[in-house]
Amino acid sequence: MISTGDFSRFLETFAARIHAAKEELTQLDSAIGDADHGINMDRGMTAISELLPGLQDGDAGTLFKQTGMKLISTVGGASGPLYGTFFLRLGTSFGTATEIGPTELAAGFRAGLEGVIARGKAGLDDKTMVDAMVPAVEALEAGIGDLPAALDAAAVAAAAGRDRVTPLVARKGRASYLGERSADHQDPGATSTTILFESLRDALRAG
Amino acid sequence: MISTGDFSRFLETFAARIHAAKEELTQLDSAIGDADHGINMDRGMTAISELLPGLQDGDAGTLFKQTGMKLISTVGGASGPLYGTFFLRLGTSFGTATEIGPTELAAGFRAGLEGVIARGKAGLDDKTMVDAMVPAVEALEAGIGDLPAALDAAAVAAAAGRDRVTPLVARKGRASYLGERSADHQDPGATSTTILFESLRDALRAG
Amino acid sequence: MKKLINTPEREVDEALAGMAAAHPDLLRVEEPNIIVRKDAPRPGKVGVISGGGSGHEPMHGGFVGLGMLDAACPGAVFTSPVPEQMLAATKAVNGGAGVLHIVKNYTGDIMNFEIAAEMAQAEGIEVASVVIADDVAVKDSLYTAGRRGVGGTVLAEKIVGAAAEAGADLKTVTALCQKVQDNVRSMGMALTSCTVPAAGKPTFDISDSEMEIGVGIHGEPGRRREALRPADEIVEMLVTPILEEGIFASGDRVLAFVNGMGGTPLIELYVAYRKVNEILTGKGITIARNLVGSYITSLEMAGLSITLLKLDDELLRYWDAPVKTPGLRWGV
Amino acid sequence: MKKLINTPEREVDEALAGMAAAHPDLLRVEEPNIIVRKDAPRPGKVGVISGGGSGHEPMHGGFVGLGMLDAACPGAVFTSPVPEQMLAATKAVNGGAGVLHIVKNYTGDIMNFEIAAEMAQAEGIEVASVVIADDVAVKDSLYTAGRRGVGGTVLAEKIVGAAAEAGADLKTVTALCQKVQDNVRSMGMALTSCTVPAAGKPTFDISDSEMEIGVGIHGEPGRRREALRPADEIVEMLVTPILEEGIFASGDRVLAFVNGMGGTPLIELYVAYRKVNEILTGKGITIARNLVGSYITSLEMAGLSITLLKLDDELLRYWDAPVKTPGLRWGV
Ligand SMILES: Nc1ncnc2c1ncn2[C@@H]1O[C@H](COP(=O)(O)OP(=O)(O)O)[C@@H](O)[C@H]1O
Ligand SMILES: Nc1ncnc2c1ncn2[C@@H]1O[C@H](COP(=O)(O)OP(=O)(O)O)[C@@H](O)[C@H]1O
Ligand SMILES: [Mg+2]
Ligand SMILES: [Mg+2]
Ligand SMILES: [Mg+2]
Ligand SMILES: [Mg+2]
Repeated sequence: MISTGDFSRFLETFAARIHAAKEELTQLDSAIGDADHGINMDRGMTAISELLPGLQDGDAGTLFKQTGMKLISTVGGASGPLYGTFFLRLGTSFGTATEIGPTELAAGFRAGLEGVIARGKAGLDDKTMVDAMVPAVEALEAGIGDLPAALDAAAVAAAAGRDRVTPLVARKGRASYLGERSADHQDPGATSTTILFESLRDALRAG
Repeated sequence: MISTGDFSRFLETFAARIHAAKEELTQLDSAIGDADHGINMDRGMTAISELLPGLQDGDAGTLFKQTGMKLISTVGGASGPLYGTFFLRLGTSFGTATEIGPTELAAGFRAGLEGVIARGKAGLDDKTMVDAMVPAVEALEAGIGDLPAALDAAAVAAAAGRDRVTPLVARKGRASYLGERSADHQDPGATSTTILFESLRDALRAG
Repeated sequence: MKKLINTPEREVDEALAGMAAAHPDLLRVEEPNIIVRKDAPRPGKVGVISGGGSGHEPMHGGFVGLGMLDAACPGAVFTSPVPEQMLAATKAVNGGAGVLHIVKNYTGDIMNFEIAAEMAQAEGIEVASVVIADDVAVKDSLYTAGRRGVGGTVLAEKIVGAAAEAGADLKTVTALCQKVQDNVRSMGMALTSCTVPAAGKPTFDISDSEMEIGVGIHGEPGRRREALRPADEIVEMLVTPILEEGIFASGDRVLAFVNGMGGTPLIELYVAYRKVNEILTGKGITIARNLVGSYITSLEMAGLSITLLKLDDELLRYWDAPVKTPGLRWGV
Repeated sequence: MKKLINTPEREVDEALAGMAAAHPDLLRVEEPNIIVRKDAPRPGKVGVISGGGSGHEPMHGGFVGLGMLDAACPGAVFTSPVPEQMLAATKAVNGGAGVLHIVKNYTGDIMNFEIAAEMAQAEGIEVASVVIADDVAVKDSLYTAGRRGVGGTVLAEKIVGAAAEAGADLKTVTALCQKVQDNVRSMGMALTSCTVPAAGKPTFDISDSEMEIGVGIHGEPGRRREALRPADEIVEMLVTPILEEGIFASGDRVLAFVNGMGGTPLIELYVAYRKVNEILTGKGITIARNLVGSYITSLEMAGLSITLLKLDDELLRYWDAPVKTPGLRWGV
């Protein structure tokens, strides 16, 4: 079972790794976007870090709902509403539970993913964070029998999804303005989503 | 005796050398001014070159008065009115003469110099074209017995005057805004004045 | 990075403080970072708000005032604002007649405004939205994010603001904004990059002999990179695709807007306007109104954009109507 | 050199053609390259003209119109115009009440205007001249060319233009212009150089970590070169020497003008204005009016200048009076 404290460590890890990857993400965004993805995500996750001490002892639903609301109100850009919606839906799915099992975990992430798709209307191969998130959530769902393995598979699947769409032409978000010129560039949002699933794996493994 | 054709050759030479020194003069002006002295002088002297064919068969006074007026109406900046006044006064001094002797030559240049001083109110050591012009005119006056030698002495004196004030702090023109920072820079106007006296020497020697 | 700022984090807040200090007769700045017309809300008047990332000044904050915007929501530099801001602005300007959101077509702006509109509607405020997407550099397609909103936004804000000032209702104001969108097209280019303060280095590298054609207002790469050309050829390269849209025909009256990207000397914009005028006149199109200056910028980027708006009597009347904002002012 | 021009030789002429095409309601362009208010000469009205090198747009041509200049004489880039232009402008605006020449204190401008004034007077037109020399970066001295004319020129042109519009006679208008000069001081700085088109390369080299304090509007070197600092410190470095002039005291009302040098984003000017306001308020000086924007520029140079003008009721009234020019517009 995963406790609110475990999830809090996940968010802490995610925040720390986003901070470390700030320049890389911004650099990726400057090639096919507007050079702010790392800055945006870091601004949001820094705010989350400050929030965590007050939330880690409550329920998992509140933790993620607060996270989602905070991201929506601090990040801006495309990633703010998308990650914000993701965590909001995750929190709603978890409700007032304080211990989450593998099945609920997968269901929560599926709800989060659906929120992202509803908000951003991107599908597979549009070359967005969705291309990392879909395979990761599918790996989670497929592996609920062995959580550590499923978490690892999700992280690997996210990275594979991220890399799979690198050669493609973007069809959503700012990169789509580039048409053919967006091909052969790694998507910043798919990159931060991969970091998200890697943080989840590593934080829960450590716990 | 110096004919209007000789003077026309002088102006032609001056124009050609200014054109060749355009970048150098502008460069000097960018260090202690506004990076346009070469451009200004070249614009003016190019206009003079176009004027010369119609003037070389008339009198020396008209040649130089037209030159002065044309410089005033094409150069702008500080050098336009100054060189314009110089040639205007030179022309006025020569009147309708078509042949000019050494004494008249020196008197004409003295009148030109006085015009420059009246217009610009610079004195010796203010670090302007006046610092090249004063010794050059004095050398001309001192050497009227041997014109070729006097012309050479004037050119040499102009260059010496130009170099003598290089270490000084400018007190007139744009360079004066720099205060101490204008020291140890060669003055662009003194440089173009030196070119003027070198052109005079070389054009009359060739004639 | 050479900028007249204290720290990247404080830049937007400090600029807002500066605006509040400079223009107390026109506007006020409120939490959470919104710029509101001084006398808002005006009972019975439709509120008109817009917003987007900072770094495009005077747009949008500089257009708050009489006859234009009732409020603006500035995000971080080049990052769309957050729904809290649009919600606060919507409430601040709601005089009971509803509020129009003028949204530039960027995924982030669209989504954040959408969330705010949902929240405002949940609080009982009538909200309408119009998306400006006028950048012909981007291929229009149902299967992508579509075109970016650029120079047309400035013209929409002016015209729509005038209608709202004149008392038009939300439906009318919304339809008018859509009419501007339907009749406006833009294209831009850059000579140099901009530098996002928090990023600290230029968004793109470009050599001394190249230019970016079709650049976005966030320094997004454009249609193509090519060798620098004389101004007249550059103007041709921007005006031609705008005219190919098929909106503008011989006999039409247009508003021609030559916009500097932030680092472009005004003298160059007039050189360009001369050529725009020559091309349009040659095609039998009359420039009935013009705007030449830096109104929708990309920080210090050098370059320009050209926007054409087809005018009819209604658009012309609202364009000419009085406006009193920090960035645009006439008739009062 | 990256510029939106065709050739350096044609830049000024083409920009003037652009201005003429863009603003036929306000002005006309005549040979030999002068910009004249559309309805000049106005019988009985004192004519107010100014001029100087091009590259400082909107100054001066952008200030031709109702309530400001009757004509402007643009020289080549950064090169003072020639007497022919000032003579033609003087004649074009002479309505029989005489003409005021507002001259920035540069040797070239002084001499060329002087020659023009002599010529105009010889033709029977009454001409007065006032020299603007407000740049405190330069030491004032009887034994040098004295101070440069910079930002104060814009304020002088506005205020004097309003008085002339209101019917003041040449003596009054001249005294008013001198009063502005006596009460105005400025100082500027640069982050980057400008490039004179005909020269083709930057006027000065400056590293990525340096700034030039006290720079002139032609990219002339300033008081000193030093390490780049935060905006607040830079503002302090500019305001302090202005205040040390001893003109401005606690209890005074001033006009504060924060001016961009051409390549400076507006957002940065507001960051700076915030600090100017803070410093002056701290000293008990009230900013009664302000102007924030790029009005006297140096091509694409990044940087800013700060100008303070001590106001009295007369100056305030003329500042507020209607103005309708391409560059400044209010009250009409
Ligand atoms: N419609 C969308 N659906 C899902 N993800 C999207 C969408 N649009 C953009 N993204 C993701 O957002 C990322 C960019 O985020 P960010 O740079 O923070 O926002 P912005 O594009 O507003 O500057 C992209 O790399 C992409 O993965
Ligand atoms: N008052 C003056 N008297 C004599 N010469 C002067 C004076 N002021 C400037 N000069 C000369 O003019 C030169 C600069 O000319 P130029 O660059 O063409 O004009 P500007 O300074 O207007 O740009 C200086 O190098 C100096 O020699
Ligand atoms: Mg981005
Ligand atoms: Mg010079
Ligand atoms: Mg962004
Ligand atoms: Mg000059």
